[in-house]
Amino acid sequence: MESIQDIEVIIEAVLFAAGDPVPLDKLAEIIGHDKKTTRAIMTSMSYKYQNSARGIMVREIDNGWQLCTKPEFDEYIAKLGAVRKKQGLTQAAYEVLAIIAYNQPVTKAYIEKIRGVSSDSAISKLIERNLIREAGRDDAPGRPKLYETTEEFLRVFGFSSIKDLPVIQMHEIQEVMENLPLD
Amino acid sequence: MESIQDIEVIIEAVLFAAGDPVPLDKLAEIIGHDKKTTRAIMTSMSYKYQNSARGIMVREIDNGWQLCTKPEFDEYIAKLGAVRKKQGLTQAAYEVLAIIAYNQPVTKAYIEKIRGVSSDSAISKLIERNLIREAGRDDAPGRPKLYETTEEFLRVFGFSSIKDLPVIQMHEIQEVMENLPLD
Amino acid sequence: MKSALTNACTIKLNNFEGPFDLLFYLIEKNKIDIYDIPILEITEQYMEYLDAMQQLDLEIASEFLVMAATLLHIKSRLLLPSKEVTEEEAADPREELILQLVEYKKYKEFSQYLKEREAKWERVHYKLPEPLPQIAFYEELEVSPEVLRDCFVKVMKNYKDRTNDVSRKMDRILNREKVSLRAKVKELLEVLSRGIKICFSKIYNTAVKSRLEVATGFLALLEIVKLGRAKVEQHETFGEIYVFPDGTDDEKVIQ
Repeated sequence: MESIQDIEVIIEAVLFAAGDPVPLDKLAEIIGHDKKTTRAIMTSMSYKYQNSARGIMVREIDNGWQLCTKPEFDEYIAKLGAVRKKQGLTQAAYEVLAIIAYNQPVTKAYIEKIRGVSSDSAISKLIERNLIREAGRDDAPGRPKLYETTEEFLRVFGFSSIKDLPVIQMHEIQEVMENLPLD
Repeated sequence: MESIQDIEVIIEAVLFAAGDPVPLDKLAEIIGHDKKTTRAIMTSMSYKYQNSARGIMVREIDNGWQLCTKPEFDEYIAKLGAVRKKQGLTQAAYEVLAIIAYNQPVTKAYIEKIRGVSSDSAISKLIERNLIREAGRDDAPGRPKLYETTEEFLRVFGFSSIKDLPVIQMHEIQEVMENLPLD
Repeated sequence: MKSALTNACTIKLNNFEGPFDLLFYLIEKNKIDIYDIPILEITEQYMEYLDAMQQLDLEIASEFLVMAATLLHIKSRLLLPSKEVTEEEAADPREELILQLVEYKKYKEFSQYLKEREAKWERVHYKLPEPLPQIAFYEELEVSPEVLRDCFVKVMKNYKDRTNDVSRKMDRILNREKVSLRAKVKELLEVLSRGIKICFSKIYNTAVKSRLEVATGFLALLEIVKLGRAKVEQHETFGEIYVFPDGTDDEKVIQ
């Protein structure tokens, strides 16, 4: 004759292997007891798991029983799915970020005019990285979206506000124009 | 500061949710300890599961850890139905697998020299079953393919790593040489 | 004997993995010490097996025949010791075969062990992973603000370059028809008629004129010098070219 503990151990193995909830009938059949006894065992087992040093618990769902993790460990479990991604923005992303930082709020059309190339993927990447965000719409025809930098942007670059951006003397860009190599 | 027991409980939840083996690195990152400490905790935890009234245990596979049911409860789990029996391997496949396990990475020519017969079909079967895989090419003339065992091999045969294989007395051959009755 | 043997092996015949496997079967069946194989008996039994296989119309793999030849060779060497025995031949002719058999035995035993482990671990069950959200988290971005600034200056520079380039290209296209040597000679003579010394670059440079205009202007200058309507001076290579109309003095230079 199996002790209650023996039965509980069997049930742990069975519920683990099943993954999905196992109906009470099935459990009763497996351990060779009637449904009433099985239910009593399950209730007691559920209580024990809940109140002992276990990462998992027994849960009753729709007249069936299932093992699952205790909710308080969610944050640790979440780390399992966390994929560490190497930092670093592409050259395109830096350019788009620089244009937005110095001209915000700004439309995609403006960015693309300055860069001379399509900038959709760089913009989505920067949004995904939470370095820029949408900032309403321009009054121009078609009411294009405007983009601006975020608090995360300030944090990453160590600015307290947008006013902290390094100053660019207009002549720096002007000079560029004047120093054009005469080809 | 978390006690060892707190950590073990977290690990139970994490391994349960993961299902698949969780690499030591990942576990260490999740519990916030170094790898050496984590390995010690895992070893102790594995021992505790093995020797207490649990239906499940912790097993090591290739520097990762996984929960699984203890083999003695198989008959109960079988009653759940839907337990798929795998197609068995041929004797030839076992022999090829044994040779690869001890000599990996190894060429087909080496395997066939030991077995005295062609081993193509056994090799393809083992690759199909994901028990072995190609592992680059040998430097020998013709640059023949090399074969090695997989993580699935460790899982199926219950090894925690290749180092876990029982030692075959290689000096046995030496003894043979010495004991040959030279008439 | 033969028929009994034939019966005995009909069941196992197809199961032999190769000649070593068959030899092993014979060794175990006869309870022979693997290190001291009675070659005569074993060879005889081995040949009987092959014979039985043939009688049953089973295809005999070439490896079995190679082993048969090896056994017969060893047998002949044991039976007919050479009078002139070299050191190499003095060794037991069975040695190589025995080494191979011992090596094979090792793996055969291990494959048996693998089967047992598999049987045990087949009884172990796993759980499917819980659906976990894949969260990508990024490592800290470390960029100096100057990088952003430099990047912006570069982008703007490229932009100006590009737009400049575009407008100059446009000018060139528009000016193409207007540029002729005759027109430039006329233009230069008009300037020179004011009777003052001029710097060539003040009139013709690519910042204000197209390359074609500058080049044509230079050709026009050469033409005028050839006609004796002006003199030129250049103090260093690639230096400024000063153009003097005939009879002007140095003071009156266009700035």
